[in-house]
Amino acid sequence: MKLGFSAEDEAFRAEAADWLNAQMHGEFADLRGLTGLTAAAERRKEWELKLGEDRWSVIGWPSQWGGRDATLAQQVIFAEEYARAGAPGRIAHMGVELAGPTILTFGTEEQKQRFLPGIASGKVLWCQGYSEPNAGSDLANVRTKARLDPATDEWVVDGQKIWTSLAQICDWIFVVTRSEEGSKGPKGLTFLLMPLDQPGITIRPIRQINGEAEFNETFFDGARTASGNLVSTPGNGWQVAMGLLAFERGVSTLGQQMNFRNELDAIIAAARDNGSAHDPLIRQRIAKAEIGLRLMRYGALRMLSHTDHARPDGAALTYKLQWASWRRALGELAMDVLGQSGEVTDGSEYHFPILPNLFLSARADTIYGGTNQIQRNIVAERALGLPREPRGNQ
Amino acid sequence: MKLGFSAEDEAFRAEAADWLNAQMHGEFADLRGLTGLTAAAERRKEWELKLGEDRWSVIGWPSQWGGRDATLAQQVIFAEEYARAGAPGRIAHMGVELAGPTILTFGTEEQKQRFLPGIASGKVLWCQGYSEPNAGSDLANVRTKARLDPATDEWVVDGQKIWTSLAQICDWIFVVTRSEEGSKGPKGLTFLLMPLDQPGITIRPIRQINGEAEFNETFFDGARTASGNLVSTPGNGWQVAMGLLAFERGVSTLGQQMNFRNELDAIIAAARDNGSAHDPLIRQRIAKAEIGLRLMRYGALRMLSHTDHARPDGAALTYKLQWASWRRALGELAMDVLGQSGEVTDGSEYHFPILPNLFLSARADTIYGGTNQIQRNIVAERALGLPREPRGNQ
Amino acid sequence: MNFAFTDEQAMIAETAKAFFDENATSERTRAAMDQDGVDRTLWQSFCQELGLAGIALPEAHGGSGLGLVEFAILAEAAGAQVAALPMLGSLAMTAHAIARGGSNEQKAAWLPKLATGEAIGATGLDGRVTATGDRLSGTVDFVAHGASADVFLIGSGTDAWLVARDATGLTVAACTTMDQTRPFARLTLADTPAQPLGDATAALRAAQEGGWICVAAEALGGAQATLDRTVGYAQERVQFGRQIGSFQAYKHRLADMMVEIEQARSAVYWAACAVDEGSDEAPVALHSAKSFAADTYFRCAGDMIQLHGGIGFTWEHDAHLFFKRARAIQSMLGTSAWHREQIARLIGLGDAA
Amino acid sequence: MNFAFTDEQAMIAETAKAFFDENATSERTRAAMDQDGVDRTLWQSFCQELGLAGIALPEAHGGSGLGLVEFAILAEAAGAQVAALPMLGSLAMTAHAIARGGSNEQKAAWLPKLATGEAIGATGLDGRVTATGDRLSGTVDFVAHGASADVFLIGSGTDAWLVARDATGLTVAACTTMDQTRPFARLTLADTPAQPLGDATAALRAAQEGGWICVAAEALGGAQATLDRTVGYAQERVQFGRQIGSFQAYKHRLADMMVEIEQARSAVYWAACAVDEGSDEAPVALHSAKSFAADTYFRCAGDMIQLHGGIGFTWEHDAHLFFKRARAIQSMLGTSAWHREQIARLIGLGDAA
Repeated sequence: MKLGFSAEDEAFRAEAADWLNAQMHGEFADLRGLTGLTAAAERRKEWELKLGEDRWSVIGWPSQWGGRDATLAQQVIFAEEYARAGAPGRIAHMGVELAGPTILTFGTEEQKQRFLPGIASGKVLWCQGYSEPNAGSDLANVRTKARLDPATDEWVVDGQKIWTSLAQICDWIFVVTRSEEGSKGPKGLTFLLMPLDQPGITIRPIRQINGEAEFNETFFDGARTASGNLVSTPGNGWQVAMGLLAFERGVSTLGQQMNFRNELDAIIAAARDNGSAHDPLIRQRIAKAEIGLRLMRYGALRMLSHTDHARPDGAALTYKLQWASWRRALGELAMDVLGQSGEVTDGSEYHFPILPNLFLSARADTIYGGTNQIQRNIVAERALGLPREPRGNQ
Repeated sequence: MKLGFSAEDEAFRAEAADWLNAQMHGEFADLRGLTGLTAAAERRKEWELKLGEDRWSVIGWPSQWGGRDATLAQQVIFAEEYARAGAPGRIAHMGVELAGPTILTFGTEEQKQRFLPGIASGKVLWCQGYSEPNAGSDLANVRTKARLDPATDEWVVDGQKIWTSLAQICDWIFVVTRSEEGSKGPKGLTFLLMPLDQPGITIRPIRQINGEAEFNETFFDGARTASGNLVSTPGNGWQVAMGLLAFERGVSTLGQQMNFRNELDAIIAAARDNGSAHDPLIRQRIAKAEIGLRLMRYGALRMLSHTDHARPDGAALTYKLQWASWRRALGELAMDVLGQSGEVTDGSEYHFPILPNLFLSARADTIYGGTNQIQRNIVAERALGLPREPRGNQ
Repeated sequence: MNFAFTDEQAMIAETAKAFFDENATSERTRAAMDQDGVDRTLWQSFCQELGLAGIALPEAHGGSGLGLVEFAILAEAAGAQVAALPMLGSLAMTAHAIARGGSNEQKAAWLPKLATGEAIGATGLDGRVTATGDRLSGTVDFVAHGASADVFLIGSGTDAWLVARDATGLTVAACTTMDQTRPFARLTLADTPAQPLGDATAALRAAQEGGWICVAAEALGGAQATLDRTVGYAQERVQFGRQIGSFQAYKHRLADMMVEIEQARSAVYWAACAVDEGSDEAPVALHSAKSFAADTYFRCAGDMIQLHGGIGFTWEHDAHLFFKRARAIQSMLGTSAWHREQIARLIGLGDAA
Repeated sequence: MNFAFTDEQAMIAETAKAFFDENATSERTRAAMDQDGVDRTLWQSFCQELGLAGIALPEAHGGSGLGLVEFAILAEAAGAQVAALPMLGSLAMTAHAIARGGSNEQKAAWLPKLATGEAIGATGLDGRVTATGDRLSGTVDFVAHGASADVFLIGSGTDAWLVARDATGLTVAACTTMDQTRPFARLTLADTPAQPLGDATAALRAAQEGGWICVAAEALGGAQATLDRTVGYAQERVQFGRQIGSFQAYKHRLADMMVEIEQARSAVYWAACAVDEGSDEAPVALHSAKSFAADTYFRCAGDMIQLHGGIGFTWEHDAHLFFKRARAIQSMLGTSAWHREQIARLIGLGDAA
């Protein structure tokens, strides 16, 4: 057990920090400190290309595919320095952290050659098609249908996905579909890669309670993808999706935490500014938030230090609950620190700055990607071995 | 809607207060301020006789049965003055508040004449036989068996009850038994009145985490009671038991609240003594406790102001959850006010003063009489109309 | 002693509930949110057709002469629909303050107009203003529905004034506000003529009492609505092949909401009754009602979002209207922590360290 | 950077767990509770047969020269059984303080004895004592296992002394204590001879660090044990015709316990590691670990009682042993609120108002 970094690691840190700072004070200075994922889409695409060009986009991947074979410590360091430099949230996240690793694990050699370079270079952006209006948190209840059209050797997809984050600016989507008619639950699902820019796909943004529209509904109406864009085998989509969930618990969590760090720092700054930093009740809550954030970091490091983190132990299953509840409480703390000032914003647009936006947007955290209720079922059943929740009609 | 009391009510208050104060500064001064229910049993029996003698024991009952036909306002006033005078918790509670009203409602004329005078006079003490080791909070799962012995025209009871509060000093017990072999759930239950002092009944005290033994296990091994001590009809015990639950939500709740008032006052006094009253965190928690206690009072008054409180509206179903959770939090507050001093006690006996004892004993509040989990089911199903919890094997 | 509605009170409750349920629809509220947060047609109907706006105002000035219990009944019903109305600023605070602390001229000038909805009042009690003679300079922030008002009650320390919308030197800037059903405005006063209230102390106390009762009652109504709507959803929505209301964790959360709401109900009517009866308990009751009801509403509105899943955090669904109103109520007119601190003093804990 | 046990650490954990599971039985603990709260046979086995008591003490004085991570592993395993042992007072505080701040004579005199269990140490850091030369007068309260100790580390302000049990003028009064596995004693000193520690600052810091890590690790072990035992019960116990562990509300509560416990685990080993590595983060880590682990333990032990139903609040069941230990850990060596207040200062919030 060792928390410190080696001299070699610190040298890597210096290299990463130098490069990041040069960008954030040079060509990409306009993106420094940007929060949220919807602003300045075109410039952010350029930033992704730059990351790819200088080989900082997928450092944990094999060098063969544009990565640096970075060690865990190096990945931790890069995430820290990335945030410290004020670099913006990555719109390539779904490709870099989810689609890419999935293709690396489950894809054919052909698929790797076809898709990985686009992801590593920042040229092709991906989004995720999991949730459906009547499936909610319940992936096994997917109804979007896929059938292979023998005439064209293409998969044809009909149905609807929801909460497809950033679909409006992405190029490809990975979708879980039901390919066996009459199948139920996790059986009969198929994992497909599909180009978004086609007549069969319509994207409609969903406005959220904070006034922003990061999420979308995505409609599939005879949408098509070549048969070679099937990952694994037909009917094996559940296994692929579960494997992918494990990647979500990877180093990207540390990047997410650095955004949390920025939010908490903004609260601390506001509390010092308006004097509420001296209020004993506020101090307790800020201290709790600080403790929670540090424990998230060390929890992630524990998770990552166990070599086979793709097959997580029980502790890893608690992480979603932990951060989502933490951030929701952080949003309430932010508003209590700001007082009524947090409820008004400049200008006539319904668009709030970082802290009130945190307050509003955090209400989604405990819902998307599996509600807190679903997460508790998962922890209880998979980590603690308690009886499964009975399904109704199955 | 009116909260104030009439001049007539205030005259009643003066009468009650005068009598109570005379007792608590005279003949029964040794009982003043006594907490818990297990100490000084013999003297408390004398106090119950005195209450009966001067017709203050069952003031809400009809005058025919030793009561005063007291109005709701008068009953509220008496409960307040009783506590204000420092009169001790009533060991006759189960008879006065539960067995008596049950007999008044469901009993035959003969049963009324046989049992009510003993209760009203304080001569006969009652306890309750509901819970069983494998039934827990689940009254419908009662297994204690009763069968009518035609030879002696007596009911013969075999089985075991648990959490029979004060059984060690009581004379009679009311028990819910299963009289139809093979019956399940709420069907086939029978409500019996039984004398405790007989060879077929054995009482074993249960020591609780606070070191005291208010509760007991009560074993029935061929225990007998005359057939005339059946309440209602064989198989109708569930209905009687449910009616009795409603009496638990009567004026006696106000008496209970006056004990809570004493506990909270002791916390406030301790906080002032040791200076923690100035700690902003402690102040918030004491204020919350104060609010909670006042809201309990006004909640009880709302409940009682609706004439048919034996058939409570949904709000009444929330009361158990409310007070039990409140008192558990109060116990934690008490300890935080006392600091480490609360963890030590004088003498070599494991017996703690009012506040640490509150802390320990309150852990039972959220369990006995239906755990918080059961109470939430009840509120959700009966008050909010949500689907019932499925039973396993029924 | 009888802590239940009288027949008359029950009738008012029924009338108000029917009125707001029918008229204060989501559609109309959203239309008002895109404007200044006042559904003027609704306000006119409420004041004139229903004639309930003056319920707690003196009969001599166009009111019905009833009390805060009856006013709370109205605010509860309006709150249940998150109605976009100036009930807080115009009636609960400004009119109530004038009725209790205004001169006869001030009462005659404003109360009938406020009761009929001919004029709208707004209140700001945390003004940072200085008075030179009868002229005020300074700013007043977070004035609810300020941009819609014709007259302002301005409090600063122990002083109180009335300022007309068209007074010289007064600038009213509407703010984009999280709760769009009750947007704030910032007032800037530059040597602006102002009328001191006849009895500033009585006026300010009345404004506080009225304000606290109003938002506490709104919170009660709103919280109950979040519960009712979520119970409805729980019975309709099927997931994992079951009504979601059959999942125990879901049920228990709804039960917990009800436990809180029933306490909030006791708190609101205890406080209103205590003020109406001039009880010694009134201060503790008011602080209890404001803090407890506000916290209950916020918790319930948050639970409503959570228990609706994905749809709950969309703009399209009404959950956010409740949620934002709840948040606004929590932070206005004293935070919950502040109210509890007042209770700590009142029950003899002395000063905070 | 690798936040996982080394093979050696994993082996220590396995050994310790096996030892305490087998030997620190409920029966033996209860026997000790009726005495002075020390299972002396267990302590002898732990110190001598197992030879692990000196794990974090210097090799020169009979220890193994390892660090707080290894010590935390032992405390976690002992805590999981609520073992009645003087691990806190004797090893984590007294021995650790002497090792870091004692003179060479003090080290030589006491460390080997403490490591072998030949002597038991106890610590009181909140002494209200005055020193006249090398003699102390005053009282020290809440000295854990004080009535069983042979030597006392007494702190008062920035000063620290060692006092032998047989020193003149020293009275040790055992207190009936809620947590009978670690009863307190009150020391009264009347012109009692005392040895100042060589480096009092280092000694006091070491006693605090050792104490915080020890009780935080105990809390972690205890909390995990309450979860494990309740999961076991949930799978066995049938009510309403179902395993109670199949009720969603029950499951979710257990899941919430696990969420807290996994954070407590990170906190404890982060803090132990940070101290061992001399990291700048050590102070924040220590305050985090003590407050978070103590609160987690208390919550989990309370949940254990609740989730066991009626049996959970009987003396006969072990739930109260965990519950009382958890409460004692919460209130000793700084409350959770105090530790969080320290963090507030450390992260730049300035002073409290």
